[in-house]
Amino acid sequence: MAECIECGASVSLHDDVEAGEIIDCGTCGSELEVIETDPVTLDTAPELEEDWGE
Amino acid sequence: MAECIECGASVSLHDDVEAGEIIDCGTCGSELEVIETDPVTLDTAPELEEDWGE
Amino acid sequence: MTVVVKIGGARAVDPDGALSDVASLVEGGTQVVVVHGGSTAVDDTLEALGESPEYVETPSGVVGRFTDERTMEVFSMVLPGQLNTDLVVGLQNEGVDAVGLSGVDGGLLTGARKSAVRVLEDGKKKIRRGDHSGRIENVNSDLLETLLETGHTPVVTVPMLADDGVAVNTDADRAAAAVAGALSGDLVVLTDVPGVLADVDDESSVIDRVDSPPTYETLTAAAEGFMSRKVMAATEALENGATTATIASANTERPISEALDETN
Amino acid sequence: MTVVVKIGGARAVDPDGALSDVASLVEGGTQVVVVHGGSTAVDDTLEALGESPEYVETPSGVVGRFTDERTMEVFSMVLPGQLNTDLVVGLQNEGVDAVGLSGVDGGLLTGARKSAVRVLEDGKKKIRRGDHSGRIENVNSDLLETLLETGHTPVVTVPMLADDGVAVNTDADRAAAAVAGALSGDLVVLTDVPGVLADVDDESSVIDRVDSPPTYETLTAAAEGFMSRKVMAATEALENGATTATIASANTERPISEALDETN
Ligand SMILES: [Zn+2]
Ligand SMILES: [Zn+2]
Repeated sequence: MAECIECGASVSLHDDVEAGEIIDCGTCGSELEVIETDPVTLDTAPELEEDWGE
Repeated sequence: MAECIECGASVSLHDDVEAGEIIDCGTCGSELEVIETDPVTLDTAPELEEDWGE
Repeated sequence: MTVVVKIGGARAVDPDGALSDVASLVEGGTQVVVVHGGSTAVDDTLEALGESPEYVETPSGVVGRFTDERTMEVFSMVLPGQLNTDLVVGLQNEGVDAVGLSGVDGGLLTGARKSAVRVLEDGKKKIRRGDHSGRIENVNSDLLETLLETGHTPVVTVPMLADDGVAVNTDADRAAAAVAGALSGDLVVLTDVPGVLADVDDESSVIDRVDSPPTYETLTAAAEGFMSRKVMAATEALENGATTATIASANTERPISEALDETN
Repeated sequence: MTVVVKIGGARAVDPDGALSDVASLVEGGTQVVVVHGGSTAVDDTLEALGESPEYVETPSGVVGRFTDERTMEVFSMVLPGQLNTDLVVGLQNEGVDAVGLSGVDGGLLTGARKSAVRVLEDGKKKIRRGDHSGRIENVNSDLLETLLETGHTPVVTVPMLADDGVAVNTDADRAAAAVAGALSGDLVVLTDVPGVLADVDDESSVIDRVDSPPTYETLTAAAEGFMSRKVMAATEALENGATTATIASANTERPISEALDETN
């Protein structure tokens, strides 16, 4: 379990959560990025444009 | 055996002569390049400057 | 008249027709800028080095290359190194005074770095960081104009120079579009199909001309896969100031001249 | 004042000191042309590709690289590709508007192709054909001057363009010498030793200045191995019109400025 940094609600995590993974908060719907896994630290997932190269 | 293209003398060759090899004519001293080996064809060996790269 | 021609980077998809056509255009007084890519050659060299190109899928299903630091290094080897040198030599042999440039030279192609991308891996949405790619926001047209005015033909390729001072990958079609826009030129994107096909199975169904919103709708609906990126590049070129934009087959004798004749 | 600086191509032998020194010289109004090589990086990449650099010995005992077609391709990858891009980015980050060029760009460095060399193999004298090397006979100084006059700093590397229309390898020290001669500039060849040592085991025995035939005799007698090529390049530069020629250590804080201060 971790805490949504947007609304403060508890966010449930599966066991094999990885750094970089994006989790949706079940309460407020925010997209949260897993910054670290031990312990799990969440931050708001950045909106990203796609800019592929050649 | 092959014929020197400079002086016409016979030039003796060892058995494992290779294309590109330079043979000195024992009679006139010319440098001869082995162009082909079967049959052996000789031509005057070019003078070459050395220009090494990087 | 300034023409910006996007060609493939590898000689195989860039027949000599294009190079001799550039030569006759330059001979006739047209200013030409050549832009090339060559990502398949990058993959070949990565493979020869015992490494693998990495492609990732975004949550929306788009597949793109992930360019890590080593891949970026190989990019510089293959595009400004091998392919650009080869094209410049090819043009010099056609009598064209070509000068090769990458987007870092003279800050030719600059813009924002995009180091993070959203990807879908094993069904999970993730953020991948360390991508070396960017979006061109500025073209140093002064450098191109200086070279054009002194009788040279710039041969431009990626990488671009990102705002964090790092050389990064960017799409060569869009690089050509940015250059065409900055020079108010005519963009000709050469490809290995005759153009955008209304029916992808019918090579005779080329959409010849788009000059109204409904025909543009038809065009964007018809363009699939890699071709949709070319249509997007052509659109960007026109939005940024290019006079015309044409997508045409490279496999004709005078591919650029023919495309320009049909456009004008 | 125009300064032509020869630096190593790899960052390891080209510390940031040289790049920031270029920046302060340019800032102060000096026109600078950077020339770089990087053959050890070529060998590294050949090895990474599972190939081997080939060195041959001449009948007179000189050892040199034999550059076949594939090696030439890797040369273009590493020198105008990887190393030149890296140096241009490094200079851009120092505020220098660098533009990378190889000898094929705009026919910058042209001359005779030498495709055959005499070698000694297993005690036999042979002629090896297919070497990709050449001797610079002409420098397109117009292109360099155009770039310098518009505020750019050219970063030049090999290959050169041979008279048979092929990109070929040539010694980067001599390329720098040719450029310095063509621009009537001051040549500074940076290396990883303090200069030419009268006694190779004594780093304090640097020959500071050569201004007479006897001191030149001392210099050429003292220069061994790779250093003799650098002395030959310096000599060529002066014969071809360079104002001064200095061989100096790269491993100081302001290696170019210090070399110029001591020269003038
Ligand atoms: Zn929440
Ligand atoms: Zn004889």
